Amino acid sequence: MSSDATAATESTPDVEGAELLRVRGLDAGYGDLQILTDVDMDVYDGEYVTIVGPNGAGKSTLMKSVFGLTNHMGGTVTFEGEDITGLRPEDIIHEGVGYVPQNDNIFATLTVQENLEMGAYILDEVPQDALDVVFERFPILEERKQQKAGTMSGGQQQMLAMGRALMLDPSLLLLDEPSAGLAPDLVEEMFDKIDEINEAGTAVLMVEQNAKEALRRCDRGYVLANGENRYVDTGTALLNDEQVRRDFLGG
Amino acid sequence: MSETESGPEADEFDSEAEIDATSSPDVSVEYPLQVDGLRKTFGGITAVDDATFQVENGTLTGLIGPNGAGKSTTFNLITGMIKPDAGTVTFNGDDITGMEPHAIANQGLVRTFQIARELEDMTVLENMMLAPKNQRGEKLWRSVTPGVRNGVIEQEEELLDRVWEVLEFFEIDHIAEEYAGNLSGGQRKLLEMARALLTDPDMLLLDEPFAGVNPSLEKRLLTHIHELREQGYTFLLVEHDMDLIMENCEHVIVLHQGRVLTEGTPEDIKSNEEVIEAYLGGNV
Amino acid sequence: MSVRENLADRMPGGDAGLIVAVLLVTYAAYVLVGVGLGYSLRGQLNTIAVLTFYIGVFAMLALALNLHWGYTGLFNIGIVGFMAIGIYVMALVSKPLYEAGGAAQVGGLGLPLIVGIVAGMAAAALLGLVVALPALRLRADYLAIVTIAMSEIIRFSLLSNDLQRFQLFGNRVGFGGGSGLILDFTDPLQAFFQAFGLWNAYLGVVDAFTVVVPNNPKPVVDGLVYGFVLLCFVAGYFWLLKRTGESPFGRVLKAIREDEDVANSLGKDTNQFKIKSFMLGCALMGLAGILWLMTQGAVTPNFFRPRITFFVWIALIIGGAGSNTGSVLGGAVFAAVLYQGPRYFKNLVDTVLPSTSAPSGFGPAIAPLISNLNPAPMFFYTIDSIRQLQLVIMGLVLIWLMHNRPEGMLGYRKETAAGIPLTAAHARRTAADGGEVDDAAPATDAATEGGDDDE
Amino acid sequence: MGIAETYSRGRRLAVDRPGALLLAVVGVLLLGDLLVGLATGQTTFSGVGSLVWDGLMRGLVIGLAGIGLSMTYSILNFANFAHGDYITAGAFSGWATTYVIAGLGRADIGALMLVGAGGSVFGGTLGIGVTGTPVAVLGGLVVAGAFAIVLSLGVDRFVFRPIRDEDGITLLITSIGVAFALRYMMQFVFGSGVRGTTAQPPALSVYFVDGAIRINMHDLTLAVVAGGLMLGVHLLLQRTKLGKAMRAMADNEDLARVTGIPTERVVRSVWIIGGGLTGVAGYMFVLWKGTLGFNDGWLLLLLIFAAVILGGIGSIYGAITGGLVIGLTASLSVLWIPSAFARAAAFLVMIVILLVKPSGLFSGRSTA
Amino acid sequence: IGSPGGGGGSGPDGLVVIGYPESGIQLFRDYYSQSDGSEQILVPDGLRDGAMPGQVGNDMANVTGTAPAAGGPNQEAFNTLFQDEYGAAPGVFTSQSYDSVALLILANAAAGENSGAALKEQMRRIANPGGDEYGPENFVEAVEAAANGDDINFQGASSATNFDQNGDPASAAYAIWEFAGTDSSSTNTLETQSFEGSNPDGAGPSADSGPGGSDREISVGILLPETGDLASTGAPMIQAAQLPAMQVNDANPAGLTVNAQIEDTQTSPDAGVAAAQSLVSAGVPGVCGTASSGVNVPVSQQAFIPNEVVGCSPSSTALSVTNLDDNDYIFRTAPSDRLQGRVMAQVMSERLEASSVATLYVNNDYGQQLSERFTQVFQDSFDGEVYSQTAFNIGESSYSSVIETALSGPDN
Ligand SMILES: Nc1ncnc2c1ncn2[C@@H]1O[C@H](COP(=O)(O)OP(=O)(O)OP(=O)(O)O)[C@@H](O)[C@H]1O
Ligand SMILES: Nc1ncnc2c1ncn2[C@@H]1O[C@H](COP(=O)(O)OP(=O)(O)OP(=O)(O)O)[C@@H](O)[C@H]1O
Ligand SMILES: [Mg+2]
Ligand SMILES: [Mg+2]
Repeated sequence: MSSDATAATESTPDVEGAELLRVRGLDAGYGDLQILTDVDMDVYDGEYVTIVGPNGAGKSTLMKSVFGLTNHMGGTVTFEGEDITGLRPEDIIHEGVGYVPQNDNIFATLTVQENLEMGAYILDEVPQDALDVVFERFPILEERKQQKAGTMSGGQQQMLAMGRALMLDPSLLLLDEPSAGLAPDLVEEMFDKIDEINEAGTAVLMVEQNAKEALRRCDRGYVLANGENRYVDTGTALLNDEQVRRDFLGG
Repeated sequence: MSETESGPEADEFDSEAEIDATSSPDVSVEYPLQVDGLRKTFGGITAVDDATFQVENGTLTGLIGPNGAGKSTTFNLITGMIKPDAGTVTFNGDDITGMEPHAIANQGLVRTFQIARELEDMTVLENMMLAPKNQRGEKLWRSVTPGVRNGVIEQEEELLDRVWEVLEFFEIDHIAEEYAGNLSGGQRKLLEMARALLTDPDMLLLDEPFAGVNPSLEKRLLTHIHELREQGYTFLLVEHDMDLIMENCEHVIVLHQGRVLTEGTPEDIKSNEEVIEAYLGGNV
Repeated sequence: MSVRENLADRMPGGDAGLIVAVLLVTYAAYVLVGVGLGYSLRGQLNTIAVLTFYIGVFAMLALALNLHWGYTGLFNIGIVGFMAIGIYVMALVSKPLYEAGGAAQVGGLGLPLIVGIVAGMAAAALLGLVVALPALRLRADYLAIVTIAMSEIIRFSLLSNDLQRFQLFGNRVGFGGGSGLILDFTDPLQAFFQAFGLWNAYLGVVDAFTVVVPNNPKPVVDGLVYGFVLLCFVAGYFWLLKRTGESPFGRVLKAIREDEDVANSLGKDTNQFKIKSFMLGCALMGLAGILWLMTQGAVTPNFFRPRITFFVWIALIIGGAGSNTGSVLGGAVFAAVLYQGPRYFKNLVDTVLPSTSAPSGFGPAIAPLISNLNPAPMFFYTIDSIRQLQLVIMGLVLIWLMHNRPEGMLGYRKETAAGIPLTAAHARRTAADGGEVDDAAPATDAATEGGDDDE
Repeated sequence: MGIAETYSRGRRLAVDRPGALLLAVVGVLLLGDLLVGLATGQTTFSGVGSLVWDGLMRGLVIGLAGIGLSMTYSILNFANFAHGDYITAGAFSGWATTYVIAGLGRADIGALMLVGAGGSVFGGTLGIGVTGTPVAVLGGLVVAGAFAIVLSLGVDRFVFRPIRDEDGITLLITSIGVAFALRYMMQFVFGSGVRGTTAQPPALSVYFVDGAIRINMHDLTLAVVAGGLMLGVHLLLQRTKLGKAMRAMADNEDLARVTGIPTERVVRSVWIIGGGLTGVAGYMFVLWKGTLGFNDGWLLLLLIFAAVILGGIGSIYGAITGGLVIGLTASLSVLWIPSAFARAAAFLVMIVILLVKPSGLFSGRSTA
Repeated sequence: IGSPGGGGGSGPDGLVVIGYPESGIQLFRDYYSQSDGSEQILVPDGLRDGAMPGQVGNDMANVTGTAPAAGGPNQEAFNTLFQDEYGAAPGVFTSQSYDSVALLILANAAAGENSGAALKEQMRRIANPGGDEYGPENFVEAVEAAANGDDINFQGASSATNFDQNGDPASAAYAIWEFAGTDSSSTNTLETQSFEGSNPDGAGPSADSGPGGSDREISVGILLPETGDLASTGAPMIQAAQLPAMQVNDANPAGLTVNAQIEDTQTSPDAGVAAAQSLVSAGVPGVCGTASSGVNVPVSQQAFIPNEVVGCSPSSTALSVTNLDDNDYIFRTAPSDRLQGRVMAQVMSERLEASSVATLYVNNDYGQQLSERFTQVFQDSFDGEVYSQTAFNIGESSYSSVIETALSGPDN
């Protein structure tokens, strides 16, 4: 399997463009507990990358590590050629990376509107056009503008979290299980939205348990298990790989 | 680690029944759970609006609906976590409306949470040992009085055996001594379900038990659920994965804007115009 | 982590051995200081008696607090309130009937000490109930503020003139107001020995002590014996709490500490459990208050300032919340090092250094340091102010602990909440299943390690 | 119709909120008792007036000091038991400054810097007061605020920040350690004696129905400073993003970081605003009451907690209102109960309100 | 007599305020901001602190005080001594503290051994009449004489220091004083009244002779509050208590040295007992202390009496101390409040001509008993009326409401 991984990192993606995110030999964890071992990952400009893997594989940990939220133990993370290892999240945001965490991803006591405004905190002014775009994508948010976010349903909260991350029009968007807890129509819609966002030029790095759908849509996929790279290939190739299907996609 | 099929028989659980007030699922009631005219408003928002439905004994019933339809709120109302503004909940013929959560759980109606809530600083074993009902040692005086305590210890031994059986059944016995806080999302879901089962419920309410669970694990979990259902347990399941609902549920209730939009077999639901419009979004 | 845990493991007798060892080391240190101070044997024994007394009371209080905080997650910073109720009610019940002309302003009901003690504990538990019923629904930090406010309300009430004296069953009784109460009941030790008809035998033992302490050995022997009695109570508390923790009851408490909703949805009436745990802890605090003050001859409300509550917290945190062994050790270390230590340290310095009179304030102390770099006055002022600095030191120790060893001096301790060891059962089963052992064992090890590292 | 509705509403209240109803009944009874007292001349209007004024003044001090506590409580999520000693520290630094400015050349500088420790210099002799030595008072006020800011930032840097990720109780316990260390360090330096700090301020008697209420310059100064600062904080939080950022942080700190809110900067701002207000409150407290001792802040702390919880943690209006309620309770309670119970009464009011409305009077309307 | 202050027309003519400077400063500040100062105020010894007017920021001209007179012929000598050593005027109870330690040293020198049982026998021998008279200025000679086994009669700074049957001062003098203004740190004594008991020369068991002895170390304990409520009163008392030891150590009479061990009661019974135990462990035969009766009673009962240590309190004036079953180990150099209550009533009625009074007292043994005693005598013997007795707690940040209570009309 290690040979697979090495091979994987060397394979060039189909997408043209400069390298946006480059993770090399990343070791990270919580406290003394190491979760990720020697993880490599790349995202190119405008690319759509999906990470799949079993529960507890370290997918979320990887996302958090990119965003400087875990205990860094080795390796580097570069963004647009610049070393961002160990930067503070607010600086990483300035670089143009947006992040929607898996859990706890809204300000429960703030209203929906305020949540969205927070998304644009680093700007001097709330960009009205961005707000309009978000409202257009998620009409329920406009309807519930004044509701306390914590009282929205699970799915509504997920949309709000997405909306918030979109407020800054990032060049790379990290999404941790964006479809979890969404109704089927919304899952579909969410994936469509992500496609849209991606097509508009934003690179997407996404973790998904809805693996088949995600792999079908993405440019490239990584399979993470036990905190290590296992496979990397185009989405369709992974979908068709017998081994991957059996071990990670439930047959 | 892959041999799964040796789940315990129903009577294996029952053999421990002497320590439990209630025992195996009560077959005499055809519809153990009846919800009638349930209503709850938060400020201006009516989360649940005159919801009326019932769940048939020994079935795996699905509760579906768009985000914000009021499914979790319905669960909270049924299990006493919040109090309804109107309506009644009847369980096994008893009116349980507005009762305290622990009292409802003791009646045999047990829930899991949409976001798995583990007792993080307790080991998996401790989590599990907590669950069984009416343990002798839960009375403080029994636990500390010399002599009387022997009875408590004895029961602990029995419980532990049963806990191991259930852990093996759910295939999480290898992490039995791990702290629950160190489990991954999927393992937590398993633990949560295993723990709920140990309370020896008649009926389980599962709130999106498969959200975020890896597909292979999901499959095995479903196998367990089916086995349990065959043993006579009743399940009410909230889930968004329509394929899963279609393949596994006998009966589906569709909630929309706090009301029951329709109910029926998966086939009925799938072809129901209203449902397609409100929920499935035309792409089924 | 490993050094300390191994220490506990390697200690013969396990935790009990560890406790005994720590006590012995403490006593040895005090005896050495006593030698340095030129104490006579009498002085040495007296020192040991006093030290034992404080170790006893702080260990008891830390244990009781451990039930609240370590087991149940109830943040009680009103400890003194329960102690106060304990001793005051006990005094009310057991003080002799009022007689004009005595030193005491008010009397009591004149009932036997044991009745008073039980009444005091019951009253503390009842107060616990009164606080708990409404307050347990509150967040931990709110409960903290409610309990500390309650302890202050109690102190003010005891201070007030309205409860100073009143009639109860036709007797003139009361709480003495700001003047406090004179505890003029029979000496508790005497009552204790008399109850078993051993008083004369005891006096015989005291007489025999003249060999070691030539004149008037009684106060010394009394002190030592009372200290021993307190240690027995500590053992009793320990035993009680260990059994409580290692039982289904304790398991529910632990679950409540983690997530009350979960326990509730599993059919546990969490309020019941919390109230029981809270009341038991309060009764134990009441008893500790009784044992602390019963032999002190008098009690005034201002003894029960929140400071003592914080002392108990420091003791518990030194030892490590959640662990009974830790609570006892924390109590002992706090009493010996932080509470009594500075006094002996100062006396030692005074003995070693020629008696120089210290400056009367910070100004005269610092002036020479600034003007001609003479640190001596500052040094003497510091030594002289050790009693104030003692509290500074306690504060700093607390901060240090929270930064570096929040889980206490024993490190993270896993105390299983079950009547039986849960590991053994696992071993038993896997052994019975035969072939599985190999597979399971590494997983278990990894798990345990992970658990230890975490935190 | 109207009556029926009122009736049914009343009945619903009685069923839903027996606590609130009971409270209302008690309130009415107390008020009735007071009115009877006034009518029969047992109680004088001017006497009640004096108590009200005294309660208002106390309330302002408590409220002013409470804002800082409330802010750190909601954002850093812990009850800071060292807050009372920040108050004292601010007061000592400010009053040392005032003494030095007012007494330079008239007394030994060391004694002045130690605020007349051991009775070496008296504020009264130096003629300290708003009217007597306005510059010294102003200087002291500024230094008090500045010093409290430096202190709270320093303590945060070395004590709280390293363990910011721990839960609130860990921080609470740590803050008790800070409180001990600070308080007794101040005792070590400034001595344990209480000192009088001001000369008798000029006072005016306001005639009120049947007697006079005496109001002095320091009362008025306190009212003006406290009012001004409260307004200032209000505007600051309304007009800047800071207010919202603070709420976001109070809500979910991890997410705030992920969203790009410079959390450390917000925390620093909170300490700066809160600390500054705390120092000023300490200074004003001493100016108003005229004495200074190392225990002052600690003795005030529980009342401040009562006020903050009463008002709802995180709400500055709550802190102010809570402060006034607590101050008035402590002061006015002597109309009904023995004065020894005044503080007890304030705590009792807090406990009762916590039970009736656990999230405080202004809950949900946090900061700004 | 003066019209009442802030609270309408029904207030009392006079106020009795019993407390300590610690909270007295705040109390008087609040009083002066609430009242125009027209009440006659009487305070006892606890508030006799010349710095009060300075601290209060008012010259306190309407305040008159009583205090156990440092009536001894040797008051001045002591004042000089204190002034020379510490550069400040002595405070409340300092002369009593001096006397207490001086007597303990003398008794020790006379006994010739560091034993409490021997010490108590000598206390009256060196204090009560019979033998040469000595005072603070020739204290060193007194020690030498005592060590030689001579009969001496120490005449203290606070009184003639003659002990009665109970170990209390056999006679007492009371000074009536007033504050000297904001710039002063002393008080002016207006007049001194003597109260001689039935037996002013003292009485009680005493040894006939003292073995004496030279070239030894005399051990004495000083157990007074350095911290806690009485910290500010305690500090000068401790200073005064150290003076006799310094005198001896400087001069080394008969080869004697004094080892004075200081412990802090923290004004708390519990800490006091612990501190006393530490003195007992150190083998101290006699202790000067403790300051307040609330601490003195438990300390005496728990530490001094059972361990056979002589306790001689310089300032615990409460009645309860007299009543202790003390096996003759407990003495004091401050007179019982029985007398002071009487004096205060008399001064209030005759000198200040007040007929209606309210008392404000610190909520402890001292305050309560003195207030009660005053009230009793004032009503029974002087036909006065006491409107109210109000307790106040130490350490409040505002006393406005208690003052309001005290200044209002009669209780009902
Ligand atoms: N805050 C934390 N402290 C300690 N361990 C953690 C923490 N968060 C996660 N872990 C552990 O790290 C491992 C990886 O967790 P992670 O959340 O990255 O998994 P994941 O791949 O996202 O799984 P899932 O699909 O279930 O969300 C797990 O074993 C988990 O228990
Ligand atoms: N405490 C509350 N206060 C206000 N509104 C609430 C509250 N709880 C729920 N709601 C609202 O009630 C509606 C139903 O919420 P609920 O959580 O039951 O939905 P759900 O069907 O479980 O959705 P999902 O599938 O997304 O979890 C939503 O509109 C939600 O915003
Ligand atoms: Mg994840
Ligand atoms: Mg839901």
